[in-house]
Amino acid sequence: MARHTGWTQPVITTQLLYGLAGVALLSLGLRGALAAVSMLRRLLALNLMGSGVFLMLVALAYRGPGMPPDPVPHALVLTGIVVAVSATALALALGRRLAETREGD
Amino acid sequence: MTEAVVWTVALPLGGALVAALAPRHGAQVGVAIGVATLAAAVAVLVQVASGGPLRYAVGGWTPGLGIALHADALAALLLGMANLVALAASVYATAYFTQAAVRERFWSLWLLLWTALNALFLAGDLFNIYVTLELMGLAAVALAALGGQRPAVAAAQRYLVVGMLGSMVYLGGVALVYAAYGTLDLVAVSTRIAPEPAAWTAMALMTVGLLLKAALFPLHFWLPPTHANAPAPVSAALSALVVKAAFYLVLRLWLDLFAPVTTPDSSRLLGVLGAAAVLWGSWQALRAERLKLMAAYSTVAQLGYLFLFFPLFAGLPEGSARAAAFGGAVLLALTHGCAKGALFLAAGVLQRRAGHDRVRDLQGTAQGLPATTFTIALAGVALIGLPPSGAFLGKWQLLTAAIATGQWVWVPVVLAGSLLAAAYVFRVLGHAFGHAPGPGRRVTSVREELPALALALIATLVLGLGAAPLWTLLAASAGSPAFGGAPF
Amino acid sequence: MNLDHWLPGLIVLSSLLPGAVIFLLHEGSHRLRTALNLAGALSKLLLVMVMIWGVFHGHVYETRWALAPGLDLVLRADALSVLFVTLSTVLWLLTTIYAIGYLEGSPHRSRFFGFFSLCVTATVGLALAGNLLTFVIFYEALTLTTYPLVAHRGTPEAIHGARVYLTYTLSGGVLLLLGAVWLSTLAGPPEFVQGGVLSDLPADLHGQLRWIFLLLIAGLGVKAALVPLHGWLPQAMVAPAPVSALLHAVAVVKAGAFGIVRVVYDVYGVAFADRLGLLDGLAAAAAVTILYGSLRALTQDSLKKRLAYSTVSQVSYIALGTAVLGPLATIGGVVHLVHQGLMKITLFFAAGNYAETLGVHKVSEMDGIGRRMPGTTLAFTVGALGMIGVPPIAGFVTKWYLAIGALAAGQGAWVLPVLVASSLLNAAYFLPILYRAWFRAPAGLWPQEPIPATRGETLAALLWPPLTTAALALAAGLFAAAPYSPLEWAQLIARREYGL
Amino acid sequence: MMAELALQLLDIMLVAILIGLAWATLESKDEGRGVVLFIAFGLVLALVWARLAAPDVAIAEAAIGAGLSGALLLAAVRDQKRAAAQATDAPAEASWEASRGGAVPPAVPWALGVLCLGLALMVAWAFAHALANGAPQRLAGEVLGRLSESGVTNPVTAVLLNFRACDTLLELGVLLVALLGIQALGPQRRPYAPAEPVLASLVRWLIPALILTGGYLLWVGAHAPGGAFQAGAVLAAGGVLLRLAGRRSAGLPGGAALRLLSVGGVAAFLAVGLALLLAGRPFLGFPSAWAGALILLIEAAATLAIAVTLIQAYLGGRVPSADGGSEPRWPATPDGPNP
Repeated sequence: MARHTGWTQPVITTQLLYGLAGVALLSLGLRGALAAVSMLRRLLALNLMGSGVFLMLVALAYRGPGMPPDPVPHALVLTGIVVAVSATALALALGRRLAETREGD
Repeated sequence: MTEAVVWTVALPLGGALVAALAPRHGAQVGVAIGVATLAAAVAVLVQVASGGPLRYAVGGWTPGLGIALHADALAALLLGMANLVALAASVYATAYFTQAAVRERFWSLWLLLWTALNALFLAGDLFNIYVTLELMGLAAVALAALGGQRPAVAAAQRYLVVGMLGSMVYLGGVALVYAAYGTLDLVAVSTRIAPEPAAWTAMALMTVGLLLKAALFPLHFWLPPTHANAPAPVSAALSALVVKAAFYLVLRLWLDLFAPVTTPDSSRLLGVLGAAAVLWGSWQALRAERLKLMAAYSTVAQLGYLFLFFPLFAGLPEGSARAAAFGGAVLLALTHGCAKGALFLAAGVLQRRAGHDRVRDLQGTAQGLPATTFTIALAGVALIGLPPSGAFLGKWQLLTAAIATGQWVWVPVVLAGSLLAAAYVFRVLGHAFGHAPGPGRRVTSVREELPALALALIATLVLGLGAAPLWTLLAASAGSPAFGGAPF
Repeated sequence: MNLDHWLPGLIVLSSLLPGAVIFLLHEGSHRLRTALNLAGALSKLLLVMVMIWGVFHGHVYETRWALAPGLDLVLRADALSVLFVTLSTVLWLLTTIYAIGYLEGSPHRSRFFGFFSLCVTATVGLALAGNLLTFVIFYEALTLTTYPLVAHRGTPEAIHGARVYLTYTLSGGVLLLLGAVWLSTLAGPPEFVQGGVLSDLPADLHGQLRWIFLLLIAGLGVKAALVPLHGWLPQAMVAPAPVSALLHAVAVVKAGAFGIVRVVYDVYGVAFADRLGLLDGLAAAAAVTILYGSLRALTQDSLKKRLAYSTVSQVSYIALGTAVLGPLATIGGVVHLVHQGLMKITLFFAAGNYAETLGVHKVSEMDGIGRRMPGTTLAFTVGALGMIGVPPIAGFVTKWYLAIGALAAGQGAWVLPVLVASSLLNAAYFLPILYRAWFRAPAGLWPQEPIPATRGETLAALLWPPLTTAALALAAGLFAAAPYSPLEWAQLIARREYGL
Repeated sequence: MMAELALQLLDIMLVAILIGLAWATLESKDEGRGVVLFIAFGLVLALVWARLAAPDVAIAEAAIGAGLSGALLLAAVRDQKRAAAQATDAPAEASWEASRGGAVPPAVPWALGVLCLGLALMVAWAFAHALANGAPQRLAGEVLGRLSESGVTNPVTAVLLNFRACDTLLELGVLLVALLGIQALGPQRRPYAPAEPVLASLVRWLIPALILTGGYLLWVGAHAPGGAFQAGAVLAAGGVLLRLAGRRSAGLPGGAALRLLSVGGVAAFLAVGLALLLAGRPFLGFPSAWAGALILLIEAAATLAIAVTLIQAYLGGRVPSADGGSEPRWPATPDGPNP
């Protein structure tokens, strides 16, 4: 497949660099989520993992300084960030409720 | 009138808003909206039956740029089943909750769960699926924790974390698909996909993410405590619909999207896990001391059967044999949905009357509630896979396909699973007979007992004796241009 | 409405619908329940009579309902199904009357009669099944509907007996299912056709067909109580007497035996089965069962258990007749479906009367019972003598045809000794009972007498059913040569099977 | 060339810091420290978004990913420490655990490491492969080409509110579910501590600025980076600050008004979508001429909904009325007096 004009080598380098950083975060977060001993750490790890996926998406969207980025991954990541904070908030509320019921026992 | 597709999502969403604003009238809103939503789902089914698969471009944008909702026979059938079970559980819920605070909070969350399920069955876009999964998952968690008791909250928290993990892994796959094929629309991806690293990895990630949510062995560990501790109507929806939705997505992705990427070995792996789920889940159900825990483990086992179909699809040539097996899988899923819904609703009635759900101590209660006991028996027939339930025909197709493709290894699994299911079902029913004098009334709580009985009758009689049109419907949807490389 | 299409379906529905309604009835609605029961039984009898007339006049009755592509629920009337349907319908009517009397005043009657009706529905469906799939469906349905009847009393023994029953029959069902599915993948869903449908299959499939036969017979053998699959039957004796009567005379064991007849004659074809070398094994199993059941019956003191082991033995005459090649043996096996049913139900009715009227459950308590309950004991005597094979009672006809059939097939050398030994054993466990009942003096008070003696020996509803079935068993022997007798039908079936 | 090289060095540094912070977050011994590192991670990530020409994402990350998530997590750590101080019999760590053994059965650490490394290599390989062989245009061309029909000029807003409006509608639903779920768990029983005067006076200055910023972000979202999520998050940050400064209602209205605001985002979105459907257009099919106005309407409602939802999430579901009457009782604790 022919390369686009204006699609210079540094762009793909940048995409690859940040994309692979995203992969690294995904993997780190996954390991953290599976190995964590406390719920709070697990939530931190899951958030890091999500950031890794978001980074992969935004890296894809980058098209170099001269080109407007692909807006679709940006929109997806915005949605993902809101979903992640919603889930985190609910998980924390559940944890709080757990702490209370223990006190109530 | 393709708008029926929209209404199946918009109605429960709107209902959820009304219920959130006026929590005291939640029950009326919930049931009224439920009836209307079921009508919309039936309309979708009728449209698919008469006109073939339909596709609705939200906002009028071409799919790809925009998002498409689509309904083929598979989606429409599961949509119909889900709405039926949800309506039955809604009617049940109007009588189930005694605490006003809990009752008032139930309905808005419940209708949001319903929204998510309908949106998920109709989703035609990989990222839209992610959003519906999250909506479904969070609503399910919130509902599972509704009682506020410690075991329920603890299980819900674990469920949430597992769900988040599954979603993130799934989303990683979506990112790869977008990187490689530049679109998220299912049809568009299915025309471009080829066996290459991105497709393999995306398939692995998305499948693992969904299997976590579908609770396929050994990723099932979160399911039994969650389903066993939630309020009864919620348990019914979780076991009958929510895990089934994740299974639906795996089926959809494997047959429609990743068909060129799957290999016989990958299908066999799903089959092996399914077989392990059948045996392990059934064994644990047999050992469970509580009725709802038994029902939850039974869900683990029953999902296993559904995954046994994957290696069979891979082994069957395209044509009538595969179509027959595919119909069997769908029928098994539909039957399990109705039967498990009925079982959890009935278990809730027993639990409420007895104050507990220990199998060993349920004799007297069971005898005082003949309609509920009968419901459990009928649902049990469907779980075992005995005639005349739909599960019998499903298992017949499963065995036929296994023998026809020479995959004899699944045969003893199916048969042993059936016997184990019989053992755990009749362990409960054995306690229903006793010396106690006959009850004065056949039905003691109409709104609780009749919805469950209706679901059980549908699973055992309607889906067993009236399922022939299902294959016609699926055949009419097959190979249509609206949906990629359909299964046959 | 085309009656030819609907009649078999209607016959099934005529007990299904009353059953469904009975479940909903209040426990106290005694009259309505009785009316529904009798209306169902009588309308079924009426429909069956129409069907007999129709089959005689060459009508083909077939109800067909598609379940899935290539899988149909088929109900069809042929000579064999008519024989079994008629037997079930007549005995259901009598058992219903008997059960109404037997259960008077006991709890959970709506549940009992509801499942009782469903059980007959399953039996009739099984009799009319036109293909193996339909047979499997009703075979499993029979298991399910009889389970609550066995467990009905709710005592720990009842629950235990029911669980044993279920374990055996569901395991058998699984084997049958596997055999049926396997066969369907080789030959399509097999329809029941006289002379069989498999003989055209290529020879390289014959090995698989042998395995399938083994699976099918093992699955059916559980219900037919072939040794060593018979263990559930004595355990299931905890059930109320009408259930035992129905289980052991008509529904369950007969369903297994009937299935064996169907598989051998109408799926494999007896000639093809013989060519595959399958019949010898079946015959051997039947012979072992005949002798083993009789031997075990000798030592039972519990009357119902003695009858149960007797059933184990007697039902295998059907399998034996099926397994010996030749029309005469076929006649003997098929006719025994009816004969054994009539005689054994008589015996169980009588046993139920002893238990219900006098509290007598054991053979050792039966001294002089003939004087206290002459009608019941008379019926019992007819049944017992018939079982032994005393002419002119029906059992003699069976044994006669089996014997000449075996001789004609050149297998007399081992079949005749089996028959003789079995008859001697039958005599050894029945004659002492008759001796005690008629010729010994009562030992003292009966264990309990809930029904006052002033009303006759027992309730009319309990007395007339055994007298009727005893009379039928006698008539089936006496008028064996008359048109429409069971023997006549059996000869018709044999002629068609062998194309004579 | 030099500029490019410098930029690449900067890239490598950013990535190194990012991964380092993530690693440190996961490895930190103390949970509070871990949360602080996580917030720092979020801020660096916002820089990364900016570097990758994703300013919309950068603002959202700073406000939500780092800001509000951070605030929620910090509050959780504080509660947990307090509970640990109170509980004499059970360690606080245990009270946070769903059950012993956690969400995942205990795994052999090295096996887990190998698994995750293998996964990373596989995904990295697939990602690199896809980048090298995939169509580089993806959907960018189509979106930018039809931007003029969307009613807004910021392409991200166009995708979120118009092309993929279905996602966003359901996403607001997710937010609502979280709020309802938190509320269903009952009120938070967190002791209320008055703020120090310095913070209080700072907040007095900050709040108007935050409201202005939020309004600005909402308004410019149509053509420049910004939009409902960012605006809502900034407003929510104001609410959290108010709460920290001692305003127990965190600036929220009470009762029906709050409920209305909370569902308002979804309600406006759905109502517009259905109105268009009933008018004979596709569901959520904005006519070009009206699209800008309708999108602004939806975004305004969504902004308020997001703001009040996030504030309530921080407060723990139940909003105390401004006069403090409904704050649930809490036993006297060593570190906080009762109201």
